[in-house]
Amino acid sequence: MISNSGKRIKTLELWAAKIRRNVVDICMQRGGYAGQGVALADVGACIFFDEMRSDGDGWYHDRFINSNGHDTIINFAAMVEMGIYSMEALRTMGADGSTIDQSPIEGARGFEITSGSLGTGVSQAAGIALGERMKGSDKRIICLLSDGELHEGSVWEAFMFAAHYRLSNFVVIIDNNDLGATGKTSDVMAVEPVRKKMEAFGFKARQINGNSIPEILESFEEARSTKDQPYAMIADTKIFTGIKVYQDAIPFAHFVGANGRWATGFLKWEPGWNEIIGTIERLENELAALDSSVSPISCFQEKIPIEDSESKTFGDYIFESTGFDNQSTILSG
Amino acid sequence: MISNSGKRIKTLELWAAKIRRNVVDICMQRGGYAGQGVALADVGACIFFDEMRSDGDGWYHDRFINSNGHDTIINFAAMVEMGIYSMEALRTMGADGSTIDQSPIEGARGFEITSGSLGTGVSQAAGIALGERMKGSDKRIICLLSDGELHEGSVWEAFMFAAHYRLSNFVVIIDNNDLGATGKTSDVMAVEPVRKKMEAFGFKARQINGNSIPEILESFEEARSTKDQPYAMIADTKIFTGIKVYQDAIPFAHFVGANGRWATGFLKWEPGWNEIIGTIERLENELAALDSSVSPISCFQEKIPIEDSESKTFGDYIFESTGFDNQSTILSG
Amino acid sequence: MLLELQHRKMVPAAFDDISFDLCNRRKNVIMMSADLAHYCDLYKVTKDLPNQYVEVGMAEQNQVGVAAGLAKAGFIPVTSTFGSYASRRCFDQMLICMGTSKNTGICLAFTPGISSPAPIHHQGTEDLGMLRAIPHATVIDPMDVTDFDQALDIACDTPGLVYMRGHRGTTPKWLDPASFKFELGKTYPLRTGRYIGVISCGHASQWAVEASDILTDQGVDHSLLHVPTIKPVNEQEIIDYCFAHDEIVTIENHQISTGLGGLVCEITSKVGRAPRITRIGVPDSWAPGGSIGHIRKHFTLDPDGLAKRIAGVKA
Amino acid sequence: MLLELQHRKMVPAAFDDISFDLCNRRKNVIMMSADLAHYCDLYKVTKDLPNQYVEVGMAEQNQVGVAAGLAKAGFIPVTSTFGSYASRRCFDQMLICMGTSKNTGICLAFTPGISSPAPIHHQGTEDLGMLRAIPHATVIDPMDVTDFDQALDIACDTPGLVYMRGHRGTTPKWLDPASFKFELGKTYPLRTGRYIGVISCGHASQWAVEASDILTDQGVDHSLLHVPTIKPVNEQEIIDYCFAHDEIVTIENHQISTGLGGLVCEITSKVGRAPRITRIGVPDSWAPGGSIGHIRKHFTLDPDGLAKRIAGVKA
Ligand SMILES: Cc1ncc(C[n+]2csc(CCOP(=O)(O)OP(=O)(O)O)c2C)c(N)n1
Ligand SMILES: Cc1ncc(C[n+]2csc(CCOP(=O)(O)OP(=O)(O)O)c2C)c(N)n1
Ligand SMILES: [Mg+2]
Ligand SMILES: [Mg+2]
Repeated sequence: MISNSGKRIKTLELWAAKIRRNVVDICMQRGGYAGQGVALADVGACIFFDEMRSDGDGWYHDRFINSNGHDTIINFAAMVEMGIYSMEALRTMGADGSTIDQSPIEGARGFEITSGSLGTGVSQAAGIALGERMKGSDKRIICLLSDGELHEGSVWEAFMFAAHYRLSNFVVIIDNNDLGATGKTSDVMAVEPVRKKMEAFGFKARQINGNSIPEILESFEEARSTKDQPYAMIADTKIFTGIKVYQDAIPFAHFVGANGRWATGFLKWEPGWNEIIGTIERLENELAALDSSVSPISCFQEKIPIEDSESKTFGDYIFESTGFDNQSTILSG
Repeated sequence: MISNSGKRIKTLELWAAKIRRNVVDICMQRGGYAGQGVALADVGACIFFDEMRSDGDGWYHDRFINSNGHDTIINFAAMVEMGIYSMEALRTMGADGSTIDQSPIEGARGFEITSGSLGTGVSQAAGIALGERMKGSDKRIICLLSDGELHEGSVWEAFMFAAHYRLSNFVVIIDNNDLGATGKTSDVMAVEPVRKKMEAFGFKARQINGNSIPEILESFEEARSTKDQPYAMIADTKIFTGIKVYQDAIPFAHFVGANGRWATGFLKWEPGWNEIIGTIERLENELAALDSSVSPISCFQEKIPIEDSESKTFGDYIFESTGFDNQSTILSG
Repeated sequence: MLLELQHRKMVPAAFDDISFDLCNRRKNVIMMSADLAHYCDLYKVTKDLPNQYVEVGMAEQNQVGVAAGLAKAGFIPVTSTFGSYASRRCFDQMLICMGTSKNTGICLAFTPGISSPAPIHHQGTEDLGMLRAIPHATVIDPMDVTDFDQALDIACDTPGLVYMRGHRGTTPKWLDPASFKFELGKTYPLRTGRYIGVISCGHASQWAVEASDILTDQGVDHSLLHVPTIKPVNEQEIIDYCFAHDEIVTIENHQISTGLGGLVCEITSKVGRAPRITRIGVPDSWAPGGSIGHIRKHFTLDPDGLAKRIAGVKA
Repeated sequence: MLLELQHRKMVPAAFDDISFDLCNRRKNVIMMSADLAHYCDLYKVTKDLPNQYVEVGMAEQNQVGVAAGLAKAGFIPVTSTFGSYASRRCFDQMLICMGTSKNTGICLAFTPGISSPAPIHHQGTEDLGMLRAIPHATVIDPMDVTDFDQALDIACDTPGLVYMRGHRGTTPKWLDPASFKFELGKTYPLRTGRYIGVISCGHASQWAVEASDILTDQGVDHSLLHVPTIKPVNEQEIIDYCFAHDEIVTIENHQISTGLGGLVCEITSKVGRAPRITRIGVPDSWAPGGSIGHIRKHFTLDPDGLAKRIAGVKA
């Protein structure tokens, strides 16, 4: 792992900027969860390009479960940089016949669970964490969930379980963006004080600025050194952080529609696009000025070739091998 | 309400002893949740014979929802003293054809919800609390639940909701008996620290000895004076508290079977029966020695005549009036 | 009953008006949502009738439980969320808290079946079967604004659990409010004919009408029966209808097992020697995401494809 | 296939041995419970194989989610709880976390249908219909220790969600392990005859055998078909069986809608002009509590009552 230097942080800022760019690129096509994706870019960069260890074979040793389906736009945006998906493919997200789901189904490239029915990912991630420990593996399991998912009782079942089993290989990151589908979480159904809740549920917890890469890295470090307890990183974010013109334009938007339509107005995509391109250029220049002998990301130094940028669609990759053809008239039900 | 005198407490101790006796009587017939019922007698006595206000018409102004189905044995045992059920009827509990369910179905006399599918009562109680407030009523809603029900995520949804809506007319009592169906709650799935959890979820909370009537009364008083928040009384209990010979005999038993069979042995009913009868006699004597000019229980001074000790059975009282006969061949589905 | 083609229209955000009107007429109705109010077209009630609106956040189990509690405090609660969550996420609560109660409790399931653009997790294609297995429950799948509106009003006077699929977004108004009167359990012939009898409910009744327009042009002898109430249903009407045709086709926005098709098979099998029944819907597989047009096409549920399949049973 | 009367026996706490044996043979199997291990006869695994046992407390949703996670870590999880909670309390999790996965995830539903002594809240009489509507799911309702044991083993090699009803307590061993070989989808003729064809699954196959013993004595011409796999089922076998009889009776420990009876009606209706089908089970009503004998009697599912009803279809 790269030392906690200015270079490490600057590198992650660059990855985050690229994630933001890719998120905007995807959403410009036919709408998407732009505000969340942009705001989660720093967390995403730290997960994909710093915290998770390589398996030496083009993927990770550690496991990342993004419980909130639509927040997986950051997974897609990061995987573009890793060469797992092409931007071309991702630009079809939401189009009829596209193989790219806004909330991916288990088995889609880079995704381990079917997301989209919110609140169901945390239990699965906790189960993976327990399973890995039972196998004697040192894999760490990171689960990102949204503040809206805290409304779902099942996540509290999972938290209680993780604490009871002392899953110290388990980190949950809560995207505390005070945003639900229909308004501010604090209005819709308040979840604060989240840190107190997590602590009472047996987690070591820290509430951080989810857009401060140093704070995220520090929190991950604390997570790794936490014994006998699962860990909760409560990442306070605000939608569109990192692209100022969008943030100024949109105080609240769950989904930004095609052509920039959102709940109460229209967003012009271009200014934000230009802003993030500018940010990337600036960061690249700043990085070049630093000592560049250290490869920026140990895990993904070189892009992995895109073998099959079209991930299979549901129904194709599900149950190819059951032996039963459920469509036939002979075996069905 | 009777002042917080020695007499008040002694009276409630007597009611509690009678609840214990009735619980044992029921369970002696063909088994039952004796340990929980005996231990909850003090809480039950305070709810039924002190805290809840009369509606002046043989029932209560306030509303009590017992979320845990089998813990309703205390409701039955209390209602015998109020003349709502006869012991004769209750002794059929669990018998084929009995109209007395171990976990009552909505509409059974004295019960407002269908219990038994654990964790579903708290949301309903919270809904009632909100509804009563919307109507401008000053009714208070008390909901008793078990520590096992804290495993169910849905109760945390309900807690979050109650706090968000600032339901100060809502009191939950958690029977914190460290007992689940298969072992100690702390082994099966630990729930502590319960008080911290409830506070983090927005409740004013107090952890008390659930077998101390003064502590229960004090806690209810605190609940009534709590503004803008729901209230949680965390009642630490231990099964069979109040009947020493049983408690010495059984450290753990979810259900005591017919003939006193429990998980790892047999219980002799008689010694405990004799003990509780002795307790009742002692308390009656002690009460008689006190000034008896104050009627012990304002709400139920005289027993209400048992009109129909057989409550209707499910299916009878459900949907008599839908207009559709679902059994007919004409209208069904 | 069906409006003439030129009078059929599309109504935007119909439920916004339906719910607002309902709440104005019945002051004991409480509209609820699990953080999807705007996505189910609930705006006016939330803004202008805040005393008749209860938001619970994304907690579907609690929504149903709180609703049952509100019912026990004298209100008529109407929960709302997407069909996938309305059915799968809180089924025990529906059965226990509402299904065993005499109090009216209404659960609305929006974007039902395959009518959500997001696959699997947002699509609920098992709900009609789940719900009709609950004793005494009422299950309604309206086809358009007209019967949705009327059925919701009647639901408010129906004891116990009422599960109803909703319509969101721009929704057809194809049934004539002047001549269509919703009654629980009643079935509605929309077109008459003799050879192929087409039975449908919900969105699929729209699809059936579209296909029927084509079949009528082609002179294919068929009739249409709209069955908005899945439970309780007038069995004799279904039996009479089925035995009056040579072939029966059922169409539903649902898996072809356990739902409307299953219901019709169960009812006719009671008599025996019934005509063949071809069940059309989601054929035991996951639906894709995308526009409803795309998804329908995927399953050959588009007007042309459907017309061909219906005509094809005559072979 | 059926053991002779004198060899039929009752096996106490069969699942304790079945689970212990399974875990010893397959070290990647994890038995799970939601605070009901002992009430589902899980003792030995919990005590002697703690590394193959995961307790989650009374949290059925989390049980299924954690199970799906264990599967993603390479294990074969087997969840257990009562049928009412196994189906109604965590249906979305089953469908989403297990139903869309290629990993094997097995959910066991004990005291299924009306076989719980506590009414409504502890009885799950809708599960077979719910589960068979999930694309690609496997749904099994074994009749005794023999097919339960064999089916569970095969479930461990079946990808995706496998929902199976369990047997707890003292359970019959009526199928001969020497001649009975469980195969997914296969149907098993237990008695041959021509006039009345009786199709059953699960506990109801025991009931059917009991009634059949009486009918055989009475010389009533009938046959028995045991259908342990509700999904996927060999439809041709069902069709051949039904059309070879004059009357069909289905018996199930389930609501008479959406389950086995519904399945048989759907399959035969595909062909058309099938014999009458009389569906026996829980007739769209709540069951009482009490002993299973009492509950069966309530619904005329006791041996004598059932025999009369079966014979009665000949009228
Ligand atoms: C179980 C479930 N209920 C409801 C929904 C519909 N829904 C999608 S996103 C959302 C809430 C969004 O808020 P949050 O979860 O905090 O995500 P954010 O947009 O902030 O990333 C809801 C209610 C869902 N997907 N799953
Ligand atoms: C939803 C649900 N899951 C499982 C059960 C089975 N069950 C009955 S009691 C119980 C746990 C008992 O512990 P607790 O709830 O603390 O009650 P106590 O016996 O201590 O009063 C369980 C798991 C149930 N009744 N409902
Ligand atoms: Mg949010
Ligand atoms: Mg307990």
